Amino acid sequence: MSIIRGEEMVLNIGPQHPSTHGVLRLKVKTDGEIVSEITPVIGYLHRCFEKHCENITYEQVIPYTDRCDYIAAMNNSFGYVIAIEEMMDIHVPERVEYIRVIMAELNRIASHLLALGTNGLDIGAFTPFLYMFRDREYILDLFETVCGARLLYNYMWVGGLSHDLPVGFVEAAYKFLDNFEPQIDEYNNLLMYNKIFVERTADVGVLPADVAINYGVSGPNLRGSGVKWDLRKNEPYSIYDRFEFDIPVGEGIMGSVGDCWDRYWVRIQEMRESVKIVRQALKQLPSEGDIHEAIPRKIRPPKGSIYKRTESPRGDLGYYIVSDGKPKPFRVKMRSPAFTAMSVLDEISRGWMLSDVLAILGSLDIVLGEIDR
Amino acid sequence: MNGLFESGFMLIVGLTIAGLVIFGLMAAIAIIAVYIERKVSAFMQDRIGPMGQGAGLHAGKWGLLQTVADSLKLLLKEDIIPKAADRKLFILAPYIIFIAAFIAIAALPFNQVLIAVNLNIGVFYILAVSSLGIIGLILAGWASDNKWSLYGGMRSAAQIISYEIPAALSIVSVIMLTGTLSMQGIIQSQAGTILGFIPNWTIFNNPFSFIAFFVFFIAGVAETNRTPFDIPEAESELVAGFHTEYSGMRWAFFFLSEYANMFVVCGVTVTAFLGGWLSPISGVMDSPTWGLFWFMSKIGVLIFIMMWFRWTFPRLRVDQLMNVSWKYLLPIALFNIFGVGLWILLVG
Amino acid sequence: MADVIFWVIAGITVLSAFIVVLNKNLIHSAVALLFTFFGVAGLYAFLWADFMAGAQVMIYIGGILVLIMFGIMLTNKIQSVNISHSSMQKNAGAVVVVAILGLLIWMIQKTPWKITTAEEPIQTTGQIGNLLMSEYLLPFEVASILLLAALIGAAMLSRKTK
Amino acid sequence: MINEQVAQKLETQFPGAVIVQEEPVEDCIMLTSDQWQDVAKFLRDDPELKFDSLQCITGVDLGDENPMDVRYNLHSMSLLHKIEIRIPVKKDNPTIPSIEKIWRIGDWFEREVYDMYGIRFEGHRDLRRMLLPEDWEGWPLRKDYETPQTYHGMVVPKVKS
Repeated sequence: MSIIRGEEMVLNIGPQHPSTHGVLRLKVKTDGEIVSEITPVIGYLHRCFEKHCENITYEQVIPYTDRCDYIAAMNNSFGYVIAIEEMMDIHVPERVEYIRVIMAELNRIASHLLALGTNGLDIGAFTPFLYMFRDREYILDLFETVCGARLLYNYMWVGGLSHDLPVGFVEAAYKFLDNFEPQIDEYNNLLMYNKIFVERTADVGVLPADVAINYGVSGPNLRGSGVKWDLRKNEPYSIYDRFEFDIPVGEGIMGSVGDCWDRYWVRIQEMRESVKIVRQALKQLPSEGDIHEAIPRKIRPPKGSIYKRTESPRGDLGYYIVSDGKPKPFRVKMRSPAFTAMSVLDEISRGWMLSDVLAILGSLDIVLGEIDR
Repeated sequence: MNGLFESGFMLIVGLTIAGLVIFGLMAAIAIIAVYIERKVSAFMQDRIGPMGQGAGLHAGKWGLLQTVADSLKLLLKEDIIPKAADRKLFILAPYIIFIAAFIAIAALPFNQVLIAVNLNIGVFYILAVSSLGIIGLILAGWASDNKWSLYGGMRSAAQIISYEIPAALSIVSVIMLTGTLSMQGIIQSQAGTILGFIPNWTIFNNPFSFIAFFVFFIAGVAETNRTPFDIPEAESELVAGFHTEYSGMRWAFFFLSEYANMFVVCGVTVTAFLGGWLSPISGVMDSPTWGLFWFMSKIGVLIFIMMWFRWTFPRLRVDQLMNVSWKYLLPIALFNIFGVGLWILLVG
Repeated sequence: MADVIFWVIAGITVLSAFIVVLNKNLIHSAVALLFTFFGVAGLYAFLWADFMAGAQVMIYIGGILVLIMFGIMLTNKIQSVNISHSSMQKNAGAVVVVAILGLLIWMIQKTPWKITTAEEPIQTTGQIGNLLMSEYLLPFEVASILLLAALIGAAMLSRKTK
Repeated sequence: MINEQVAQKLETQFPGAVIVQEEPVEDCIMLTSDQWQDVAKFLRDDPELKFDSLQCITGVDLGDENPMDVRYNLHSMSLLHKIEIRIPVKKDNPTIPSIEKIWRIGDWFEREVYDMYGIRFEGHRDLRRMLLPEDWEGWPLRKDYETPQTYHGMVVPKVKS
């Protein structure tokens, strides 16, 4: 490929750039269009989440977890509250568990919609992006009826929820799911099986399974590489063991296993699975139950530490919480999945072209709020 | 040149008026096309696009005045020239691009009589001057002293040069059929019908010219830097490509030229393949006024297809873009020339 | 009137040619070359050689000039706008220029030019085509073989030897 | 496999690597930092352990005179077991061998810990500040960290707590 080697040029992508998904800076060494090295520079969105946590009480941390991954706020607070609940040995009522799963899965769909849309946008397809945002809006509408907020919900509390489901939520959720499922085929026809999209993503940015594991890549990115690993199945938390769903893994239908197209495909399939889960949860949802029942008066976990991980839309979201028995956490560390996904970017995009780097970056589905925290 | 004007003064006045007319036409085309593009994209994306809001003249009914307001805003914007830029070339570049688009319009036949200059070598002239725009793109990319612009300039130059070849070769097959380079001549030779009802347009003339139409149109889309071939200004990669550093009126010139180029490419396609101002039903509604109508509506359809492309397709990568040109379009175009030659020899 | 336009075009051609030679900035020289080529195209148009004028624009501006610009951009440090070249031995050059100019003027005055009133040929394109395919077929083909050889040679040169 | 078994295995393989706790409060293995690189490689490659996935590296400042901890959460994707490893480091001149070459993800995690605690990972290829600006002074997550009065001449507003 490189018979003639020209002068290398350093290109600064970002911090202000249309496809950096936030404020990210990539120092890219290029030889013509070919990229030879990428150094991500992060921290532009650093808001001292971990330092904050040491100065506020346990329940005050929840809004901050929302703000870390603002695309999937429900999933983020979900992980945090079940970690605290495990420390304090709280068992929440059935109804709360079901509502949490419904919210988390709806938010997963919303998050995947955004990821897929922006991935398409990075490759130049504008219309699918807006279609996906349209459907994401319906989910946000549902959340709005539940807790009044559209982006940062502060909905899941330790031991319970902030509000019970409003009247008519179940019907509205069913209606959304019925409308949404056929839309997935529309996205596929418009983007996923488009010849140009396939050309741009198949065989591009291949992430082999062993590299992915070594880099700690998780979630849809890992599954795109063909590893059947999903915490909801392999290490069930909450009530995920009660639902039937599949774990889609990349099969290399268009190119080789672990390419950008596979990561895209896995996310599409996961939305279908999430729809399945939500349907089951809505069906089994107990109609009775006080959602505030198990909320403790004082949140003071006993001395000790816990590492609890859950499956957020981006992968393994882990909380390492150290408690010294006081009302404020001694140490909260968030292991964010986008952080690890970001670190593999250099490895898999060397030797590709400048345009591919942005396609790969889009396919990894990063959220800067979560990387920088 | 041919002594039409007696005095120099008259010549200058005449040229100025002709120039102003074409300029007005270009501006009108751009404003209308931008409005249509916004509405088309909006409808394709399940939106409503620009709309007038409430009482008063916000953007007119259905947002009709939106682009007018935008162009006024662009006129009033501060003119920024980066300090590190090569000032002279930075200023010159948009004019070169604009002039290339401008002088190409002069040879487009709008109907039987409405043509600024009916050149003997009309098609060839348009192909030649459209290559002038590349210089402007390279200069804009170079003079900005910006890496994104440089990438954009280099990409667009490589792209346009590559796609000019299949485009020119497709036109050659048309010229072989019509036997003239004059725009009006090409249209006139398409008059009449085949089998009594199909209009005798180049596209329907034989299977090879049918393929040539698609080759030329795809190459034309690529030459106007539109999606899926918009890599020179690929927003998600190169910010805005060669015009990253341009703002205000200078940027508006790029914009104007882009839409004028679309118009020219579609105009040439219509002239060469779709019978120009000829009526689709031979002998019906073929007065000059109808001619103008047919010409413009054919162009409108093609421009709509270009917009449709833009709001549907993702973008190609730069090497794939070159592959399309050199590995597919060019061999097909060469084969077409051969095929048309055989057709003329055996059938016509 | 036609005379005035002729002189304007000729003036642009010569002036921009001077800029090409004397300007220190390579890119500026290349841009000046654009005007030179355009002026020459204009002169062709004056000689009723409309096809030649078109070919001049297409080949020299659309092809060769773009190639020159590519060459400049790819061989120099592309990060900086200001690239320059120094012209050496201006005095010796000026002597040569004056000598050649004198020779040309002398030749122009001595040559018995055939002067007739201009008449517009009906179709130059067709005539060129006929001539190239009949009378000048051999030179035409020889030229294309030469170009092919140059093409292959350039490709060979640009390959890095292993 | 649980922590005790892993600890025993490590003790036999690397004598002196495991710090024996008198009364283990929590489910973890305490290690000394000297042989950490070899231990880490062993943990990853041993067919009975196969900890191929490094979940998380957390720095913890235990406050006062206590040493700081670096805590590693390891997990095996194939054998489905996990352990937590803690390595105490001294507060003055904290250094610890880097395992960035064993688990590549360690690269960024270690940089983050360095950024927040100033723990230097020896052998790391590119140990720079990660989330904070390069010219930041101090290690913010240490318990004795004091918020600077000014940053680049800008006064930092005081927050009542």
